[in-house]
Amino acid sequence: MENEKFEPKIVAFVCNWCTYTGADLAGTSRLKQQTNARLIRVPCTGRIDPVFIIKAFEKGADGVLVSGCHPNDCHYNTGNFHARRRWIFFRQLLDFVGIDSSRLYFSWVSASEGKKWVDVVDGVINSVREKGPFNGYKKLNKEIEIPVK
Amino acid sequence: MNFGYYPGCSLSGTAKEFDLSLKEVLKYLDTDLQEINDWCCCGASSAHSASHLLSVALPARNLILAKEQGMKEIVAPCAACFNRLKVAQHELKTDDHIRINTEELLDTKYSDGINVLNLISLFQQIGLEKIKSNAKVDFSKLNVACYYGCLLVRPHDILKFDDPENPTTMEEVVKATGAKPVDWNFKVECCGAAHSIAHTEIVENLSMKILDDAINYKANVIVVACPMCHSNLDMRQKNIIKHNPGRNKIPILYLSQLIGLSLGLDHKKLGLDLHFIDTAPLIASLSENEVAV
Amino acid sequence: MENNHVHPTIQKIINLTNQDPANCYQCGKCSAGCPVRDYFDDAPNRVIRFVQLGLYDRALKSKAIWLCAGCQTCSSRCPQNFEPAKFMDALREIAAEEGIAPSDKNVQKFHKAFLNQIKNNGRSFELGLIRDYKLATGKLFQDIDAAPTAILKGKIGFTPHKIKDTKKIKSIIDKAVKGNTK
Amino acid sequence: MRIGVFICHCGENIGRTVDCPSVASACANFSGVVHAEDYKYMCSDPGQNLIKQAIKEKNLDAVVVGSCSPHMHEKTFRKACSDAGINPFLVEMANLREHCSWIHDDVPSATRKAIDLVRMLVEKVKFNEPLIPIRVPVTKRALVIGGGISGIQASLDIANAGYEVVLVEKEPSIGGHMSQLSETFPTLDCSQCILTPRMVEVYQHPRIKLVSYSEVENVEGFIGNFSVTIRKKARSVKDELCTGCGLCVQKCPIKKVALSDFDEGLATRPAMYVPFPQAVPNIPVIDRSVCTYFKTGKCQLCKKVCGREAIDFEQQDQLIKEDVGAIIVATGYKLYTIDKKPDESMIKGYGEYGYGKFKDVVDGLQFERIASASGPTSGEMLRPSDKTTPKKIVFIQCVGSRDESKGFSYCSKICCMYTAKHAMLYKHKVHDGEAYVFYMDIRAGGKNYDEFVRRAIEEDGVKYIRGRVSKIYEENGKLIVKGEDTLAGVRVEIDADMVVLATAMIAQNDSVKLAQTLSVSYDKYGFFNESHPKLKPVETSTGGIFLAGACNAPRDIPDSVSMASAAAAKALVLFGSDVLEREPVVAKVNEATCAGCFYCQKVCAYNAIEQKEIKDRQGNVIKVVAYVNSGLCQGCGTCNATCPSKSVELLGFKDDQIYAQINSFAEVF
Ligand SMILES: Cc1cc2nc3c(=O)[nH]c(=O)nc-3n(C[C@H](O)[C@H](O)[C@H](O)COP(=O)(O)OP(=O)(O)OC[C@H]3O[C@@H](n4cnc5c(N)ncnc54)[C@H](O)[C@@H]3O)c2cc1C
Ligand SMILES: Cc1cc2nc3c(=O)[nH]c(=O)nc-3n(C[C@H](O)[C@H](O)[C@H](O)COP(=O)(O)OP(=O)(O)OC[C@H]3O[C@@H](n4cnc5c(N)ncnc54)[C@H](O)[C@@H]3O)c2cc1C
Ligand code: SF4
Ligand code: SF4
Ligand code: SF4
Ligand code: SF4
Ligand code: SF4
Ligand code: SF4
Ligand code: SF4
Ligand code: SF4
Repeated sequence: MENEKFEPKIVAFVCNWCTYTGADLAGTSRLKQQTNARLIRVPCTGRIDPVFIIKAFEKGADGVLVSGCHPNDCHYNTGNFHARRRWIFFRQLLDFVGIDSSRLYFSWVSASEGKKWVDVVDGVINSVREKGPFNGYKKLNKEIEIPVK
Repeated sequence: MNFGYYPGCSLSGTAKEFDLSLKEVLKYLDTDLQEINDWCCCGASSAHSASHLLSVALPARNLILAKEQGMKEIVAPCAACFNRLKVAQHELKTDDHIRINTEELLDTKYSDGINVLNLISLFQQIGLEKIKSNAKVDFSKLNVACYYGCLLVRPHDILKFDDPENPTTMEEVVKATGAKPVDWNFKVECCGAAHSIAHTEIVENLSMKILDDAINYKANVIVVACPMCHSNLDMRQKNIIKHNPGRNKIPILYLSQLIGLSLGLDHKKLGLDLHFIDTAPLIASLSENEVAV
Repeated sequence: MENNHVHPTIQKIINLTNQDPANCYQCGKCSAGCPVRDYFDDAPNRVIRFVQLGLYDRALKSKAIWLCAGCQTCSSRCPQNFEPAKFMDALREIAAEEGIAPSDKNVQKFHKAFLNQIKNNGRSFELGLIRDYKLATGKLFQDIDAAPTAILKGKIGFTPHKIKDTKKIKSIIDKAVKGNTK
Repeated sequence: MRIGVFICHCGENIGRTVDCPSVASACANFSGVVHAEDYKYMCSDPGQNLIKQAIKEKNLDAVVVGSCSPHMHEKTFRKACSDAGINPFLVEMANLREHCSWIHDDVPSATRKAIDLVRMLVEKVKFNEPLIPIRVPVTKRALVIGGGISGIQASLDIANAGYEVVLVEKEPSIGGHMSQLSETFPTLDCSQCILTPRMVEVYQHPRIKLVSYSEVENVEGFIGNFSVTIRKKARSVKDELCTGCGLCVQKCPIKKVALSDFDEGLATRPAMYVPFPQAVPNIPVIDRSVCTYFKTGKCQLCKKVCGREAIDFEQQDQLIKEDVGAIIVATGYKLYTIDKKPDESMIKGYGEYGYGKFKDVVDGLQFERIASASGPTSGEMLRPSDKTTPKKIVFIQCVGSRDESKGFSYCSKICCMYTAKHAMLYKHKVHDGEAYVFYMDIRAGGKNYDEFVRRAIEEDGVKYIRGRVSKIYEENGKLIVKGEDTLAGVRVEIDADMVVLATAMIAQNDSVKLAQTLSVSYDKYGFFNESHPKLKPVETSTGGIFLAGACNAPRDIPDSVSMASAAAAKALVLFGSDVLEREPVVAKVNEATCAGCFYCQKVCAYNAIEQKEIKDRQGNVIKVVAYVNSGLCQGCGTCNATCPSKSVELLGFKDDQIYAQINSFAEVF
């Protein structure tokens, strides 16, 4: 396993209205991208609990992407503002729990930005590939043997 | 009452009568002025033509001196000085870049905290009631055009002194003397100020429009609070009349002179004889109504 | 306000004035109210326009920047909160720095003479100022009417008030005017 | 749980890059999956039948379809499963086409990804719960706030469709600003002539209840079910008795005290008044602040002449309640006035134009009154100061608009047009007069609008000068207007007899208060916000509340009327069904664990979270918890992410559902 070429695992939390639809558009436009991302659809970035992200890292993600509507375009008026406010404090929290916060990526991708979505996804994948695997929690798991749920 | 005093170059030169009359009036009103020791020129319009930094550094030097000499409040009777001091204060307070460069240039640390007063705010502090209760001469027939010029009211965001388009504080002071301020259009119009020497023709033209409007609105006198305004309206008026024959004269007084007159102070001590446009006829017409003490 | 994509001259203006010429939307209100506008070659809004278009030379060579009286009528009325008065100051400073000959020599000579007075005395000395200015411009008789009366009335002294610390003032001016790197 | 997995080939679309049979067989091994198969076209009738059959045969209770985007076929598969007896919310879709086969080339890795995508939803669906669509009854009655042209149009449309309308107007009469206008662009037809019949129609309509001189005090409830409290201000006249004969108004001795708002302060009116002759309702009001009786206890002349005994000096404000299902806000705008400094400390405003000191500097509405045949000058072009005909008139555009420093940054959109109209009206009446317009840009985007402006220039000889005016002052009875022509690069000074300022259209004074009463959002200028600037321009963020006209942004009559009809249509859509059915994706509070911190309430953009008292058997309040009004909740889930004790959850996207996906996004290490 260790010797295999490293392929990053990316979890992407995307809002239903803008980014998920933007990713759909990338599909309908047949815009090729790397296969490393797994999308989790939520109604709004406001729904994303910071703990989701810690959980994703704990479950083996090497990078996490959060993407929603552009500011002021939120389907739910202010949801993404709340999300953004949370993230400011959340980055610090990540560092505190031992996760390199630069492995957390944010973007705004609207429903019409299929191309942008591809750039974002590939960008994140490449960037994480450069950083190498995220081993912090894997090591931690071994050391204190947190049972994996 | 006691204030720090920044006379500025004009008051120690061409605007001697401004200085004289102010001191005379303040003496009467029990107010002392303590001149800032070794003050320098504020740079007027020339400094900021040459270097933004210089336009802050020169006033900064004076503010630092005032502070060192234990002053909290200083009076800058010249509107240009008042303006430069206030603007410099503002920039030093809000722009670290400028402050650091200034401190480096002056080799001293700057700290905020001096309250800069202009001529009008000085009288407001002293109390208009005091002027009113001491007024001895009947000014009720006197129509006054209060001329603020540019530098007392602009930029409003920094000076925060009075309405930049339609100021009224000088009128309040004038009313305290019993005179009647006229409502005219050119209170805050520019007289050309800095171009007095380099472009006399411009200044004459601009000043003429101001004089016209005041005369048009039936003013007997224009009252100013700035030596540059005064020299442009007073000294240049002679040439204006020469170049435009048949025009009426209108005397130009400093606000301090008007107050001095109303308090019944000695005309000579108020420097009323130092003007280019003779003030004697105006004074004569007043003394006809002079009230006995 | 630092931006990588702007021309150095614009960046300099932004640094000196804390405002971006792009904010001006060319309404002309500044020019409409400018008391000296009739003596300008280009109205204030045009000078700003030159800069917006990248025609820095035309802006720096315009008479307007020297004839501007600094009255700030324009600044106080600009609907976009732009301050042409500051902008004019900045252009003057840049023109001097770049060695562009001023298109109104009188004004520049006056300012030079004025600063010289401060340099020498710490304060301005009118007779000296007038003398220096007249010598520089050759306009000897222009104020013939006013000056003698002023002297007679004791309003213009024959000797300058010198302050104690003139050396300091001289170095401040020399450094600020030449070595202004901002 | 017995889960069925169905993998679609989409012809070649998925099948070319994803090895569908392998995916199906891999899925068959997931715990909980009792059936997995693949098929060429899952959404086709045979495909759907395949699912229905499997549900029955294998007794499935949840389904995951691996096919296209849920945005494409979620409804299809939910319906198919529902037909076969599974709750539609126990169906999930894995997006193997848009998010996999179409964006990848490499078959093995695309296949691996496909398996992951299906696995994640299999894990999620294990935590799905059956949900039942929310059904709320609809009160088929509308409230319209504001009786300008927008409110009038909306009321008529709804009433003509057969539903009742309550129309609340703050002023004594409906009509709004349109009733003040002289003639209207771009056709120059008489405003009153086209408006009055509609005002009368409102008055006579059997299904419109007009409540004038009234304001909305309180609004409770949610879409389909609002309960509204209206304050009927004391008119001092019993409207049920008054015949509108006008005798009282004629007799009132206090004739010239109050300035007429309708005439924009250019004329006076008595203490007992109707705002204008065509007022609807034509019932007078006593202005108690100037009436002699109210000031001194004497007079009562009006009462003496009123044969109907309609006058009631003791009348009090009255609160009335109305139940409605939809609300249309049509409160319009007001004009920016230059006659005072808006903020003493900041001193903004137009001191350079005299702060209203010059009588012959008027604003647009004042000019409308001067130009109007029913106005104080009977339509004759006379200037206010000395009632002479101005021979030179200057119009200044963008006063208070597009002016960050003294007014507002936005463009008021209609003043270019009304200025052109004013200049034309002037030229039509004063043939030898000169009309100048100072403008920055001419914004005449509308059908026949630019043609209209060109007509003013080309046919009527109005002189347009591009530039702003710096100062206006009075000199020898003339108004000197100092401007710049930026095109020629010359300064222009005009000695005018009269100046008309096209001042900005701004929000009503009380708009923010009303927005708060209604729980709808408003912008920084106080205009009500639409829900989406392009696709929901008449909706607000609150379900069941719609916007019409200039209360949303500066707007002219044609746009206001279209918007009003659109808002009416939205209300009618609501009234089209007896009950509202909504997706049950809403938040729900666990009252047992809720700590009552109300963080959730703060973050909810829809004011959907209320406070609820939990009482013991004796009726004592034991705690206060959050309660989600599912009528208002839009299902964003922000509350869920915010709640510190995880006591509020978004159904369909609960924490355990999302954790299940996270936990399974890749094979567990
Ligand atoms: C000078 C000028 C000239 C114009 N000329 C034209 C023209 O020629 N052609 C054209 O198409 N448009 C013209 N317009 C624009 C036109 O006036 C508006 O488009 C139109 O009046 C908007 O109608 P409205 O019903 O939305 O708002 P309004 O006319 O403002 O009506 C709003 C109504 O709501 C009432 N109201 C306000 N608040 C409340 C409350 N809280 N509770 C209850 N009632 C309330 C008000 O009393 C008023 O009756 C002109 C505008 C101006 C300023
Ligand atoms: C370059 C450009 C950029 C734009 N950008 C924006 C923007 O950023 N924001 C914005 O709000 N608006 C923008 N618009 C405007 C926007 O495109 C229109 O407002 C909008 O598309 C109008 O929608 P419509 O349905 O009325 O007309 P259309 O979009 O033209 O749709 C009409 C439909 O009817 C069909 N059709 C035509 N004739 C017949 C017939 N006889 N029988 C049956 N079908 C028929 C057509 O095929 C078409 O599908 C832009 C327009 C252009 C040109
Ligand atoms: S007033 Fe302001 S916006 Fe208008 S042209 Fe002058 S600088 Fe530009
Ligand atoms: S500051 Fe200069 S440009 Fe501005 S109005 Fe005054 S003279 Fe004109
Ligand atoms: S269900 Fe979707 S993926 Fe399958 S055939 Fe239909 S459209 Fe294609
Ligand atoms: S109150 Fe009486 S007098 Fe007045 S209009 Fe009504 S019915 Fe006529
Ligand atoms: S009581 Fe009042 S409203 Fe009636 S007539 Fe007298 S003043 Fe007019
Ligand atoms: S509509 Fe015309 S006049 Fe009105 S603000 Fe916009 S540009 Fe100015
Ligand atoms: S945030 Fe959670 S605990 Fe707090 S009130 Fe809302 S539901 Fe209850
Ligand atoms: S899900 Fe969104 S709309 Fe619903 S209550 Fe929670 S925050 Fe409000």
